[in-house]
This record gives sequence, C-alpha cells and structure tokens, in this order.
Amino acid sequence: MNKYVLIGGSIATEGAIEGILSAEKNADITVLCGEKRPLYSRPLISYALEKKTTDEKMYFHGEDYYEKKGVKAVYAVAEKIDPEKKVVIAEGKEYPYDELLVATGSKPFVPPIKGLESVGKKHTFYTMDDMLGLRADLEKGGKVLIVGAGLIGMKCAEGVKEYRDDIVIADMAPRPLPAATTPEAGNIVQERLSSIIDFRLNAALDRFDGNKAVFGSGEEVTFDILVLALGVRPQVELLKEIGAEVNRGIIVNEKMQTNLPHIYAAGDVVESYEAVGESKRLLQLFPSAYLGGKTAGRNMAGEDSRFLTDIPMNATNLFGVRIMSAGLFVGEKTEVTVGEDYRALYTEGGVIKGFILIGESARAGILTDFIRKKRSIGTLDAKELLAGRDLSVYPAEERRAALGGKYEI
Amino acid sequence: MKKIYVKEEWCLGCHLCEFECTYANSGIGNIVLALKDKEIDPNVKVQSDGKITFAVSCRHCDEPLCISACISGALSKDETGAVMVDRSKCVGCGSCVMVCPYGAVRITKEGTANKCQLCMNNSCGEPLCVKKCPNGAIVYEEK
Amino acid sequence: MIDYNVAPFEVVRDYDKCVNCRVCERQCSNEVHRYEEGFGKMISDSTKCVDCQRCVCLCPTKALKIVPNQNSFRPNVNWQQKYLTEIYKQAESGGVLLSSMGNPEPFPVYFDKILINASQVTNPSIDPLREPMETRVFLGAKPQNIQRDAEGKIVAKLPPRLKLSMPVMFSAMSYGSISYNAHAALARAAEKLGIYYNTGEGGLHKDFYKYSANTIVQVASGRFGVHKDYLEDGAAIEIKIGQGAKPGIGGHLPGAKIVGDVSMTRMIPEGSDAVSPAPHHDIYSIEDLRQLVYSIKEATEYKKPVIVKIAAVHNVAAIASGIARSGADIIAIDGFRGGTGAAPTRIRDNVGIPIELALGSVDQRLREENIRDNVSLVVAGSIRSSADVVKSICLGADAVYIGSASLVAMGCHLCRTCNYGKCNWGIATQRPDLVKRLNPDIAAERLINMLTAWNHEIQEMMGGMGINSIEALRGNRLMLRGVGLNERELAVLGIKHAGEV
Amino acid sequence: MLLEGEFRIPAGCAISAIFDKTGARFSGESIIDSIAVMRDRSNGLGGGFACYGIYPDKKDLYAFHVFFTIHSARKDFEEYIARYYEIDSDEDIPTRKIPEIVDEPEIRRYFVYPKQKYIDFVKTGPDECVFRTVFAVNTEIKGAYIFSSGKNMGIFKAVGFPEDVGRFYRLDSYEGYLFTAHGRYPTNTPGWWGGAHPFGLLDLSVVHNGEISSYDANRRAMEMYGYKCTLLTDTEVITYILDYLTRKKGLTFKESAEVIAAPFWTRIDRMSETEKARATYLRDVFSAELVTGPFSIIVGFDGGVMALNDRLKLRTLAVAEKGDKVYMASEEAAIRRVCPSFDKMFYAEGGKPIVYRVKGGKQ
Repeated sequence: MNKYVLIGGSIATEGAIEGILSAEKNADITVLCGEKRPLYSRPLISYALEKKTTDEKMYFHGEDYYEKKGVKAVYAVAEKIDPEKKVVIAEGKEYPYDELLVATGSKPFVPPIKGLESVGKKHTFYTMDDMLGLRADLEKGGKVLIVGAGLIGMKCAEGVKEYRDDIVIADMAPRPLPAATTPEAGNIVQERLSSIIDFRLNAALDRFDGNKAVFGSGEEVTFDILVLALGVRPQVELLKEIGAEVNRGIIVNEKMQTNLPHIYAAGDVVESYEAVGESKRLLQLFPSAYLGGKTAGRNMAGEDSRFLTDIPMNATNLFGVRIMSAGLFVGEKTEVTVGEDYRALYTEGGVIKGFILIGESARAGILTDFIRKKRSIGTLDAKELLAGRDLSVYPAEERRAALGGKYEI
Repeated sequence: MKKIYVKEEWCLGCHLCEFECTYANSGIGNIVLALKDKEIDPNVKVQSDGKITFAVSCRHCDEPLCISACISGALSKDETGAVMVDRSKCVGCGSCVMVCPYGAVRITKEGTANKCQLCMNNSCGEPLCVKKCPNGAIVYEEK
Repeated sequence: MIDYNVAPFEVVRDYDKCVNCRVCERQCSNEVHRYEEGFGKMISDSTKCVDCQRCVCLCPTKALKIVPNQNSFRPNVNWQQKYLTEIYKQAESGGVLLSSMGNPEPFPVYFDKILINASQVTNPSIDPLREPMETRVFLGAKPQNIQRDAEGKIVAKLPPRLKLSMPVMFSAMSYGSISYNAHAALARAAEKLGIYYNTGEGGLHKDFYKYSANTIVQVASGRFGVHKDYLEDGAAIEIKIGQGAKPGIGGHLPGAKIVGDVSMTRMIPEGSDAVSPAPHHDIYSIEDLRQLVYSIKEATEYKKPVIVKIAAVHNVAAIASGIARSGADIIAIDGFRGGTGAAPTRIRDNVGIPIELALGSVDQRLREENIRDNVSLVVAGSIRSSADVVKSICLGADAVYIGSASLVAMGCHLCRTCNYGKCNWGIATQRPDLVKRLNPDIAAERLINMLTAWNHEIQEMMGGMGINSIEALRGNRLMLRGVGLNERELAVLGIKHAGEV
Repeated sequence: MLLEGEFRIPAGCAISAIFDKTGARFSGESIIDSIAVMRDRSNGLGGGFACYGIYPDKKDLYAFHVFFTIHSARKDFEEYIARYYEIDSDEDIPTRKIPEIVDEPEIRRYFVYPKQKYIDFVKTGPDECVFRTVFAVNTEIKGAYIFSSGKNMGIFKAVGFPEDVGRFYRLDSYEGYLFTAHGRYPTNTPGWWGGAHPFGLLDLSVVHNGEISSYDANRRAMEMYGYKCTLLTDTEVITYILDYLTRKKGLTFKESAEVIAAPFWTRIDRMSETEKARATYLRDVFSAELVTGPFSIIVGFDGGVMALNDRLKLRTLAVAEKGDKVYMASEEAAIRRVCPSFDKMFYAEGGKPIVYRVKGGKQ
C-alpha cells in the first residue's frame, strides 16, 4: 500500500486528501503541518478579525477534519526531502513516502526597510496566528497603519474597521488593488472607499522611526500598530535545494508533477498551467489550490487527471462593495457603469478573456464559464452580457442538455 | 442521485415554481402569509431565450465548483450528493457566484449565499416546484 | 352603439389572498386578468371570461372563483334571459349562433333515472378481488353457421373484429378540432389500455401511425385525410354519417385552425376552411351506404371491421336495422348530448334524441328482426361514468364511446367555447403556446387512470350482480329498474319500474 | 299474487339422477329414495322427474305430457293436435291419489307423430314441428300446457315434495335407463304444476339447482332465436340454450358446456394456439349463451346424461359410479342412500362437463 506524505496543512493539502481518497479509500496519508494547526481557511482571518465569523468556524471543515478523513496529522516543520531514500525529515524524524506532495504555500514578504526594527507593534496578516496577534494589539487600542493596498491589506483594513475608524493605508502604487484589478476599477474602489479609509497612494516608504513612518515625499504618518501587507513569496526552498525546476514558484505540469519523480506540488507554491494566457503562472488562489491539490492527489493515487481550466479569479466584498473579476484583462474592452457600479468585459476574437464587476454581479459564473470554456459569445452583445445574464446565453443544446441532466456544462 | 431536471418543451413560463419555492422555504405554514406583499427571491428562476422558457435551479453537479471555491465551508455535499448551504458559516465573499456556471447560487439581501436544496431542509418532503408544476416541466428523478 | 351583451360570469378575486403572482394573467388566453401597476393589484375583465376555470385551478393561493353573473333581466319563465341575450347577439351579428360540446339544456337524463340491481341470498354476489371478473369484449359480426373440417373440428375463423380489454373506446375527435398533444395522449392511452381511439374526420398525423393497432380511422362526408395508407393503417374504419351534437349538419373547421400539420394531415391547403357537407354526396340512400361499406371492405381486403356511425334521431331503430343489413360490422349511435368542437346552437340544443332511448329501441328492434348478431352496437353521447357504461351494456350495447369524458380527464371544464380556438387547457386549440399546456405524458396517464378506475367500478357492479363476465351483462335489462319514468319510457327502455317484481 | 311465468322466481333446489351405462332399465323407485333424502332442500312447492327409456314399445313416437287447467283447454288442444299430427293413442296419465298432492289439473299423455304435409311444410324435420307445436300450444291455448315432448321419455312433475310427486305418478311402475329428479325451493310463489321441474323440450330435459345472473341476457338471446320463455325460469332458458346449441347449431354437449360455462380468458390465453382459437371462437360467437351465477344442472337426453357446474362452482354436485350405474346428486347423502358402497365418488368441477352415454349410443 502506497504511503502518501503531504507537506503543508492548507487548502492544496485538503484538495490532495480528497483527491487521493476519491481514488483509494482509507489510503495511508500523512500530513506534515508546519503551521501546527488543524486545517483552517486562511481567507477567513479578516472575517474573523471583523467578527463576521468565529475562531472555531475558521476550522471550516471542523477541527477534527484529519481524523474524519483518517489522515495522520504531524504538526512539525519539514526541513529536508531525501529523494534517494524517499523520505521527508521533519524536526529530526524521518517520514518515508511513495508519493509526495509539496504544498508549502508562501510566506508574507517583508522587505528590508530602514528602521523597521524600531517599530514596536508590527504584524503581517497571512496566518491565523498573525490575525490573533493583531487582534490582541487592536483590543488594547491604538492607531493602525497598513502598508500595502492589495487584497490582503484591504481585507485587513475591513477587519480593523471593527476596532477603530482611523485607518491609514499606504501603497507606492497609485491606487488600491493594483494586482487584482485594472486601473479603472482600482480608481472606482478608491473613490467608493475614500470616505472610509485614509489612502496614502504613490507613497514609497523611506524609513520607520519608532511609531512614525516616513515616506519618500517626506510625508509622515504616526501609528501605534503597523501591518505589513506587501504580498507573499512562495516557499520553494525544500524543493529548490534538491534540484526541482523553480522559477518564482515551483514549476509543475498539468498533472501537478514537479520535474522530480514521485514529487508533486500544488497551491500557492506553484507556477501551474493557466488557461486564459495558456502559460505557467503563479496564481495563489483558493480554488486553484484546492483543485490543483485534488488533481495532484488523484495522480499520486495512480489516476490520470489534468488541471486545464485554472484561471485567475477573485471575489470579495470590501466594506459592502462587491468586487468580482476573472480571467485576464486583455483584448477589446467593453465598459458600462450603472449608477455606482462598474462593469468591464474583455474579449479577443469573440472569446471572453476576462471581466471585472464592481457592485451587482449576479450569475457572474456564467461569464467565468465562457472564459474557462473559451466559448465564443457569437451574436451575444457584450454590453448586454454585462447588463445581466442567465442560461439563455448558452447555446440551446448545451442549455437543454444541462437542464435535462444529460451533460454538465 | 435524484435531481431536478427541466423539460423546457413543457415549461409554460407561468412562474408558479418561483412562488411555490419561496413559500416552501419561507418556514411559514400558510402560502398567503408567506407571499403576501413580499418581494420573492426564489431558488428557482424562470428564464427565457425569447422563444422558450425554462426554470433554472441548482444542478447539484458531481464536482461542484461552488464547493471548491467556498472559503468558509458553508457549501458542502450531503450524503445523497446534494449541494447544501450552511448560511451560518457563509461570510458572503461571493466566490460561489463567481464560479457557478448556471448562475444558480446567489448572495441574498442578508448577505449570505443561498440556492436550491431540493426542499430537503424544509417540510415539503419533495421539491415543491416539481410537485406544483402544472405541466410536468420540472421533474425530480434518478438519471 | 350600445353593447347589449352581459357578462355571463363574474370573476371574484379575494384580494386578501391574491399575492400578485400574475399566474392568472399569464394563463388566460382570453386576457381576462391584468396587473395594474398604478393600482398595485390584479384586475379582471369579466366580460371576456368563459369560465374555463384555468386560473382558478392554477392560482397558488386559491384567491379566485368564477360565479354566474347575478345581474338579471326581469324574470320570465317563457322569455328566459338566455333567449334575450341570444337575440341581442344575432341582432348585432346577423349570424348563426355557434356553441360547443354537448346539449346543456334541461332535458331528462335517463341514465339518472335508471338503477342497477345486486344479488342477495339466493344468488351470491362475486368479489372481483377474489374471483376473475371479465370485461374483455369483441366487436364485429357473428358468423351464422359453424363450419367443421374433415375431422369435425370447428373451423375457428371469425369475421374481422376489434378486441377491447374493457367496453369503452375514445370517440372520434379530429386532429384540428383538438390538438396534437390531445391526440397523442388519446393514442397512447388507447394503446396502454388495450382499447381504441378514433381519428375523427381529421386524417391521421404521420407521428401516430405507430399506434395503428389501436386506431379507428374515420371516413366522413368531407373525406379529409382519406387515402390508401390511412385506410390500411386503421384497426377499423368508421363511416361517419352523423353526430349526436348536430344531426343532419356537416362540419366546419375554420381556416384559422387549418395550419401546418393540420392542413397536411387533412390534405387541404393552409388557411382554407374545412367544410364537411351535411350528407355524403355518394350516399343518398341505404343502398348507397351498402356500396360504400363494400367498396371500403374491398379496398382493405375484408380484413377490417367497418363501423357506421349515426346520430340518434327519431327513426333510429329503422335506420339501424337497415345498416345491420348493409354489411357493416358495427353500428355506432351518438345521442343528442354528444359533444362537438362547434355546432349551430339551435341544432345542438333541439335536434336528436337521448341515447338511452335510442339504444333501448335499436337493440330490441334488431333482436326482433333476428339481426342483432350481424352487428355490434356502440353507443355514445354523454357517457359520464362507469355506471352509465354498465347501464348502456345492460340496455344492449356491446361497448360505449367516450368523448367529453376523456377530454374532461385531460382537464377540459366544458366551458363550451372550443369554437373560439383559444382553449386554455391546450385541448381544443392549435395555438402552439396553448397546445404546449397539455403534456401528453400527464394527459395519457390521467386517461389511463380514469378508465382503470372505471373498469374497477364496472367489475364491482358486475360482481354485485353475481355476473363475472361482461357478456352476461349485455342486454341483461332485468338488471335495471327505472325510477320516476312513465309507462312509455319504461316500455322503450324495456325495463320495469323500481319496486315491481 | 302473480302466477309463475308472469314474473321471475329465484329458487333454490335439490337434484339427483341415476343412470345405467348399459342402457339396462330399472325401476323408478330408487330415484324417489334418493331425492327424498334432500327433503329440506325443497319446500313442497314443486317436484318432478325425467324418465328415459320408459316407452320402449312407442319409442318412435313423440310422447306429449299435457296439463289442462281449464275445462275447454283439452278440446282446443286435441283439435289443434289433430290438425298437424297422427295420433297413435292418448290416455290419462295414471296417478295415485294421496293427501300430500292436491289441486291436480287434468293430466294426459298423447303418443303422436307429425303429419307428412306438416313435416314438408316445416322442412327442417319432425323435431322442428314438435318444437313449434310446443310453443304454439303453451303460448296460444289458454289452460293447456305441454310439459314433456320427447321420444321414449317422459317428464312427471307437480306441486309438492318430490317423493310425494313420485308416489303420486306411480314412478315405481316405470322402468328406464335414466331418471333425473328435482326438488324445488322457490322463494316467492305458490308454484304451479307447469312451473315445477324438470323442464323439457323434445327429449332434452334439465334439472337445475341455482339461480343464474345472466338470465335476461340469455332469455333475450333465446327469444331472438324463436324460443318463447313463458316460465321465466333458469331451467327453461338453460334448456332452450342447450336445444339451440345442440340441435340448431350442431354443437356437441361438451362444446355446449364450454359455451354455457365458458373457461376464463386467463385460461384461454394460456392455451395452445389452435385450442385458443377454438375457445375464443366459442366464447365470441356464443357470448349471449354464456351463463353466469350459481348453477349445477343435470341434463337428460336421448341415450345419455350430462352434469355441469357453473364456472365458479358456486353449487355442489356429487357423482358416484358403481358397476354400470352412475349416481348424481346435490348432496352425497342422496347417493349413499341408494348406493351405500360405490367404486368411485367425485365432485363435478366448475365448468367441466361430465357426460355419460349409453354404450352403443341411442336407444
């Protein structure tokens, strides 16, 4: 019977467990969990901070998930992989494997900034521990500066809002969510949130001086609590040192295999096939991690499964503003604004490449499906698709089949 | 598993299913009290391509994208394979809406996800849209 | 110009219950209901209502009811309101009044004045749940002499006949007068039940040739849709001379209904009126009929029974006797309450006689002339229940035709406006959006359910009489008694009055 | 109160029969003993016997047994008969005066044969002549009633308990190869002599126990074929059906039984194709002659006897054999009384005819 070892205890690992078990009931699975916590959902930390959910609900499949699945959970940090002996060494102990998954995820990026050591209360915002630490400080009170207006920074701000109203978010970029959205969308978000958040944009950090942040412009911001949300970096070391092919992330094929035999990788740590750009890409998304992990798991258990429909996508809700996007923002752009809402559709040769919806976004999944399937929009009008959509936009036979149950879209 | 299927050639576009669905999930024992002067937000929606109408509700996919995208564990499959939603867990992020190819999941005005659960967690026993469809356009069967 | 017409019905909406779902609005082809934005409520225009009950049935909160309009002209036993309104209509239009389905006027319903017998003590009743209870019937002529072969064995060769699992068939209703889906349902049900349905004078749609083993094809005065394959496809061929709802009158299907497949099936151009002449223009006498019967038999190599259908009129017995000698295998008699897709109101309500009396005299007459074995008798014209079936069999019928009852099973509420072509139940219409409302899967199942139930009831009644085979019921008039009937009526029916020994 | 024939009487009954397979003749005494056992199945309102082989020296002549209930009737009858028949001889039927039998009519018998020109006129043979005469007399001559019309056989019946009727008619003085007996339990009538059973037409006689539910269907069919049901009794219509099927349609007694107590469709549908075709043919063509409801009958005919139960076997009929003798009766006791030890004994199954014929056929 195969021994499966999974390094990392998050979504990709969950996917892998489901994948392996779907192919091999009561398989022998060991999870090496460096974070020393049962499986929980990282994206929930901001909601927990915001008290939209509770700490125990963050264990979103229950604290006993591993037990329920019959998986051995070892709360230890993996330090080394020996591909010859086919063992993983974690905190001195050896864990032999037949098939190995590396889902080490990523860790927050903290650049070398002058005077950072002089800051008293500083946090990153990535793990449950980060959240708990930040929450402890927030409860004691104090003004918050968040450096980084990306998704993590913004969601963090939403959580912090629960504790005090004066939040400053600084970013060297000219607008919030620089990576996840387009300039147009970013501006709209900034506009709609400016009344709530004190944005400092185009603001490159120069140095810290105790409780003072000094920007290149000479502008100064004082704070009690600092949150650094400057993005994350894949933790590729374990594989890099044994010669895996690594770019920014570990390179895997559509079966989630690394170039090393019996070693798979999935989740935030990989650069995997992305269907819109049709190239390897570092996606670091929740569904990508889960489905990537599941694909890996199935292949580890001897099936032949390929993950070919992975695309960038994001859905979130910032201070009541719903932001949804998928695909790539390339090709011909069609924009509409309805009241405060903003919608944009990107097409290339009648095929939808991407979209952004701010505000109303009912049945957006239909657009996502067009992207995934590279289905031509044919005679459909992009503006109408943005105005609203339902099953009537699918080709009749596909729709009939879907409703008749013969075929899944 | 037993699923809801739509025979669009028999759909009359009468929209009864939408009202019966709302009633079924209202938790109110009387249809008038359940619907009178209320905005309805049913789990089944009658849609039309201009020529033909059809009632759309959750397809309960074998590999539901909504579940793989759900960050809160609010969406899950029950033992029968039906996709169920635990609204107390949902944080309303909208990932399910973003991925559902049928547009069959929505965020309600309470800010959490909702969808067809085959009337399994209400008192109807069988999906009321099926039971009340006047023309057999919605069926509940094994395929 | 003054509008003299008074809405016969009133739509009553309970606004406490109405939830503005607008289902009634979407379901009413007569556009009675409308949602009034400003008002924020549904409103109804009663003048357009035909009381088909579609909205009442579909209203999820049962907020609707249709009641007779209480508005009344000054009461007058002689000049009833109906006569006045009819005159107003004619004064306005100058046209013949049309209506549909059977005669609704208060003539006696003899079935309701006849009671059925049951066994007590001297002769045990039979429990259909424990003992066999046979309802199989064969229709067709009976051979006069028995042939035996060399070894003296009976030569078991019978004239062409129909085999029924129970003594009920679906009456002639043409594709055109009723919808494709209605025909589909009738055909499927007939096949499943082991009985027959009848094309009427509309021809046979190509899709339904697969039900040929359970199809009776009709040849009527218009000869619409009649061709070689059609005749050869039927299990039996019915020559339609007359129809209970409009004896002596031809048919008229307006061009509006002659669309697409209907025109193809009838083999006449789209949009042209389908006018069936009053008589067959090759049948001006009984001997002409005999010639048609035999030309049809020749054309089909004597393989199929030929039915001659007539309306029940005053001298029906003499006519039947003539037909029994014409070579026909089956005589179908349609009583004056028989339904129709459209008939002149005056004819429908004033011409013909009740089927019970017609049957009473025809069966007796054929027996007196010793020609009852030449033919089987099928009666029609408002058979409403299994009891009507049993009473018909006891009076001497071999089987019955049901038309209206089958439509009712499919949802018809006898609003009697088939002639408008806007049937909300998808039955008597060709409008695709309305036809769609009749799902043949459901309609066929309802037909099957109804007749299955009727058959159980027939068996219960037979068992009660100590009869376990339907043959023993045929013409068994001693099993019937009349109530409130006079000597003449009893004599014609050939039954005694209740209480007589 | 209406007389028999003016309305229909449901009746319960006792029947029995004794038959000699060799055709050897024996005294009518034993049949009286047999039927007497079942006294409580009768109520004194009718009893009678059919006796075969009792007129060996006049066996080619038709023996008319006639009741005259009014004085003028005999004259009318004899004038009528004289017109169409050669009358060989006629006499009062000898009876024994006993207190149990009262209100007797004038009872006579005539040995006759149709005149040639009558036979020529009717064309279909002397039996048909007699058939017509019986109906003419019984319907047209008030007060005259032919209750027996076969050759070398005779029916004797009266109002009273059968054993008394037997003694009244001196049955002990007759010898025949077949005797059938009937004791009657009519439920609502004084009963009259003509209404007692057996019922006969030509040499066919029927004793019947039961009440059939198909009566009017059968009656109206028979009347269409020229029979007149004057008594409105089951026995009468069954007799006519048998006469119609055997004499007019040429069916065998077994085939007739298959018509009267037809096999159920469920059974027919399981038969071989040829059998199925035959059975279907009989049921379809003679559907009006199917008899439903409870009955057990014993049919006497020239040279044989048939027992038949209805298709559901709602009445019992015991049959026993001893040597050349065959015994039949509603109750086993009635057989044991006259035949304490038998070779075999069985009960007639529903719808399965039991036919015995004299070795060598007709007498």
